[in-house]
Amino acid sequence: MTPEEELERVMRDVPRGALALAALSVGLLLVGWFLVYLLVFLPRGMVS
Amino acid sequence: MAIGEEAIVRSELRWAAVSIGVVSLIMLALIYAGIVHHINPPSNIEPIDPKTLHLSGEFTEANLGTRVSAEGQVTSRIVATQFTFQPRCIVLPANQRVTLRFATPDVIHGILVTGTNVNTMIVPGYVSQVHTVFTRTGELLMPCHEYCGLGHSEMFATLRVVPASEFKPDAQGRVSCDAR
Amino acid sequence: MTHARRLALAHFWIGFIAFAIALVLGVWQMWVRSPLPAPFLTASTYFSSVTAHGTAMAYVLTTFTVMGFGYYVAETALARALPAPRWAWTGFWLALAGTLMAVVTIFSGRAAVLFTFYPPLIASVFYYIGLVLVVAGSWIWCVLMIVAMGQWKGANPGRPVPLAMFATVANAVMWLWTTVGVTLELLFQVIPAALGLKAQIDVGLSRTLFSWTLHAVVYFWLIPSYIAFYTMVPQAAGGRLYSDTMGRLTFVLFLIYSLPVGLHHLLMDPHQSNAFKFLQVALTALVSVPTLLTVFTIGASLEIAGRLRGGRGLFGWIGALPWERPLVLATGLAFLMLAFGGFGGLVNMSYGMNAMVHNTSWVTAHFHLIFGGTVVIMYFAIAYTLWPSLTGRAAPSLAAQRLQLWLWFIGMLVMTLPWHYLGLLGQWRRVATFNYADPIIAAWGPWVIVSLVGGLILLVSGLLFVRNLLQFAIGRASHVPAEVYATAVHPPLRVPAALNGFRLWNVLVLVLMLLAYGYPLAQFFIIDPPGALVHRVDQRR
Amino acid sequence: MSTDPLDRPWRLWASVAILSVFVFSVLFGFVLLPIIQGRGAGLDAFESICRALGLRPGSPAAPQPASEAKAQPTTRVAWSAELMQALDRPSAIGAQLAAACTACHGKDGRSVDPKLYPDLAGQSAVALYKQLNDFKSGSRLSAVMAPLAQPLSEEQIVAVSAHFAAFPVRSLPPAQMPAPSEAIERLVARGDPTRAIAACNACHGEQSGGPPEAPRLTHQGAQYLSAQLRAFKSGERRNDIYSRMRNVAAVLSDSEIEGLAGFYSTTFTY
Repeated sequence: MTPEEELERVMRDVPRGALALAALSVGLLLVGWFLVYLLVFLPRGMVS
Repeated sequence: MAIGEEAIVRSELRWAAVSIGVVSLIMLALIYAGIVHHINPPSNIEPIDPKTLHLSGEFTEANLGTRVSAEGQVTSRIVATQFTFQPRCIVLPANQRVTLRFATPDVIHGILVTGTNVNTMIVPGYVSQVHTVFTRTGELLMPCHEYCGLGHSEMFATLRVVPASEFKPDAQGRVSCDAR
Repeated sequence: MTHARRLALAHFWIGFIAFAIALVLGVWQMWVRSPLPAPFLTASTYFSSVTAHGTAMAYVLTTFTVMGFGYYVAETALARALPAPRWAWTGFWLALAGTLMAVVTIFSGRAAVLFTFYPPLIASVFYYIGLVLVVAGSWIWCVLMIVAMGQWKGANPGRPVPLAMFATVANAVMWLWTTVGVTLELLFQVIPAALGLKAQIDVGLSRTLFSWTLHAVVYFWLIPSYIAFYTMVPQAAGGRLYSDTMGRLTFVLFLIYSLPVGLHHLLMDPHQSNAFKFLQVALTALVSVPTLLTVFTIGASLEIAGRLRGGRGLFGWIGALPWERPLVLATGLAFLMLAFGGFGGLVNMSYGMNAMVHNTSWVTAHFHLIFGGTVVIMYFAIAYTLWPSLTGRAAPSLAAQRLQLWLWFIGMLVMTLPWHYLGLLGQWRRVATFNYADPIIAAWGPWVIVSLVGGLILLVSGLLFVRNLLQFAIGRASHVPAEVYATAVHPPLRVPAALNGFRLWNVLVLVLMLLAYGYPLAQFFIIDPPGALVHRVDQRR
Repeated sequence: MSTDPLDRPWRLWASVAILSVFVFSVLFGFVLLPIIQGRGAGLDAFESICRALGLRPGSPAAPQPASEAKAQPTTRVAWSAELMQALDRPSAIGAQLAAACTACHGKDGRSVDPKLYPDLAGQSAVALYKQLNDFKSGSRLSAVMAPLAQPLSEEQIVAVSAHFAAFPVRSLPPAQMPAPSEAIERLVARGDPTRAIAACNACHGEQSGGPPEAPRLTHQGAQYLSAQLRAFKSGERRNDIYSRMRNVAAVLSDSEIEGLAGFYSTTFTY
């Protein structure tokens, strides 16, 4: 296969893996943020 | 090519929408905290002259510390100065709305109270104010958290949170650590 | 050797020497803060050291590296000689003279004010003039970058500017906007006070002006890393850049959203209102979008590379990547650290939630992860990538480079993860010593020692980095410098004018700055708050 | 800008994206959030929005405490930029007025008896101004100084302070300097975090950036210095603004007081 054909072959799968990886990491980030928000921040009470 | 440029752009835009969704969720959570728990960052644009702070008004030395007003409002006035807090020990009641008011005659300071959300900068020229409710009793640390000069590391105060039953104002409505 | 290459080498070396010195100071500071007895400690030595550490890392290492990298990109990406190299050298010598002036002032004990400009504590005027000279040198660089792109566009009408150069100019334009805030603060408030012309200062105004600079300055340091992600990493991994357009958009988003967000550094300040804090927090939330876009685009670019190398399945391509190549390894480690640092940053910027961590070790951990983790590790990788073409020699050992990058990653996590934890417990920043006799603080002691170990690992890594660069001298001559820039899956033939220049975006920056900073700055002239007496640390009354 | 059709959507969508964030922020941050918070605190919508925008002091989420003023200042000295500048300029009146001081403080500001009277030569003008003012107002008590300070006008105090500040500090023969103990040097340069004592140098050092009125301590008589520290410790002397010195002196031991006084009386560096 020529390099162009190779590229064409892999582009059939891309970006499924990147999407999964990015979604996983951003999901973890969001979960982490909400854990801090719910378990540390809100219990420490109101300030204004 | 099997995957055209449009498909790439479409996948990028879809991901951008997810990203905006994520930050919107966070913004919504912050608005929720603001509406339900009344949580704001401490803003209080109330100018006061740092150069004459010690001469008259509520931040003269004799006026500092915790005081309960006739209406039952608990307010503690504290001065942060190079390199001490005045007073260095503050008594406050638990489970009751209290207001901390800070001012400085010299440079920028800041405070936090360990284990709580109480946190503010103390900027010369303004009264800093934090309203809060302490839920746990005990001695908490209140350090200066902004660099204020060579003595910064040794600048901290103690915040003594006592149960309402032990919080006994004197005739003028004042409560201090020494009185106990 | 061309001017651009000699310029790049000269700039990089000044930055890296400052970095090595700052690293030693940083480890000493952590030692001092720990329960272990440390030598040379006085209040004055500690805060002078913090000032030197911050100045060297944040102003010297970064500014010189950004400039050196920019000169390299301007010559190689545009395939043209650099315009006005004499001016570039002028900028270099100005910045170097400024650096020396600032450093001498700090070590003479006349600038223990930390590297943030927070009056009314005022250092010797030579400290500020030194830093102004560094910035002046960088302004020359900005103009040269803009001119180089303009000349190229004149010679290549209608063709898209190569992404690496587009991004470099985005950084130059952003830096010109960024420095306005701190320049106003220095010219009208700090330097007159340091000269004794002003005896009092409006502190709210000075903090607000500094906040204008404070967030965008980080993107100025960060953009070289992003340029490497977009234009070099896909090539190093053996793949293609997934989307050139998205790269352009990312840099444009950095330009417009990194500026009107600085009030999130003042969330705990009394002199800014809740309403404008909320506005800038909303804008800050959006500045995470270009980073999230980058994670996806670079992920997809690496996925192309991994699949071309035979990786299969949803995640199989990750293992198939050429991790033995330093630039690829550094990218993986940088993204991991960016994830931790970004997490900390999301918490910091969260309006009321900032109160939980403001001025605690959490913040220190956050910016060390972003700065050391994403910015500096990519500076290492950029240096490793460019050095063969700059010196004409190949590296004698890639293993030593990989070891150095791994040590940096491990050290950074060992140092900053305890800091996050301690920050949540309430450990505050910017102090020389803690009262370990206090039971609350005594419990922090072991974690402080763990973070000190992380610092020591970072020191070893940093020194190994300098050694690795020196080792090039004994490497064999490499006559064919490898191509460093990546090609996109669809190399752009034509891009909209909006993504080939900065006119539209400059207008939008102006609009956003007026909306976000107009009243927050104007209020000081409306309410005219009382000033604070200047406190000079270089002399006494 | 070119009129290529490719450009139009960019300009439009970029502006729409930015304006929508702005509208969202104004809606929530400027209007809705304050109004809802203000309702809980018993504030009307107008007051809440004014507080959120910083046009009125206070938080939209909580009632503002009443200010309770009770003026009992520890000193009557008021700082100002003009005063600081005036203290930098020696004047002819200063020299005339200084004649009244020479019996104790010496002709060039060098004390005739360092055990009892401090040197004024080379002392900071701000510190001298503060103390003279406090003697005058009674914030600092002294049977000797009060009658001398009371007749002085504001201008005269400034002039005499600037006058003595201009003299060079007394130089001591190096042979008189005993090596200070490590513990004392530590207090001077580092402080003691276990007792919340800042380094003495943090205020009294040459490059401190501390309170402007902090005096120079070098070359003062050891007895004079220790007497002042003891007076701060007992509360007999209380003209330090916001208890800066009382808080420190209160936790110093008697031997530390002697050690520090000895250190400063014989040290050139600080």
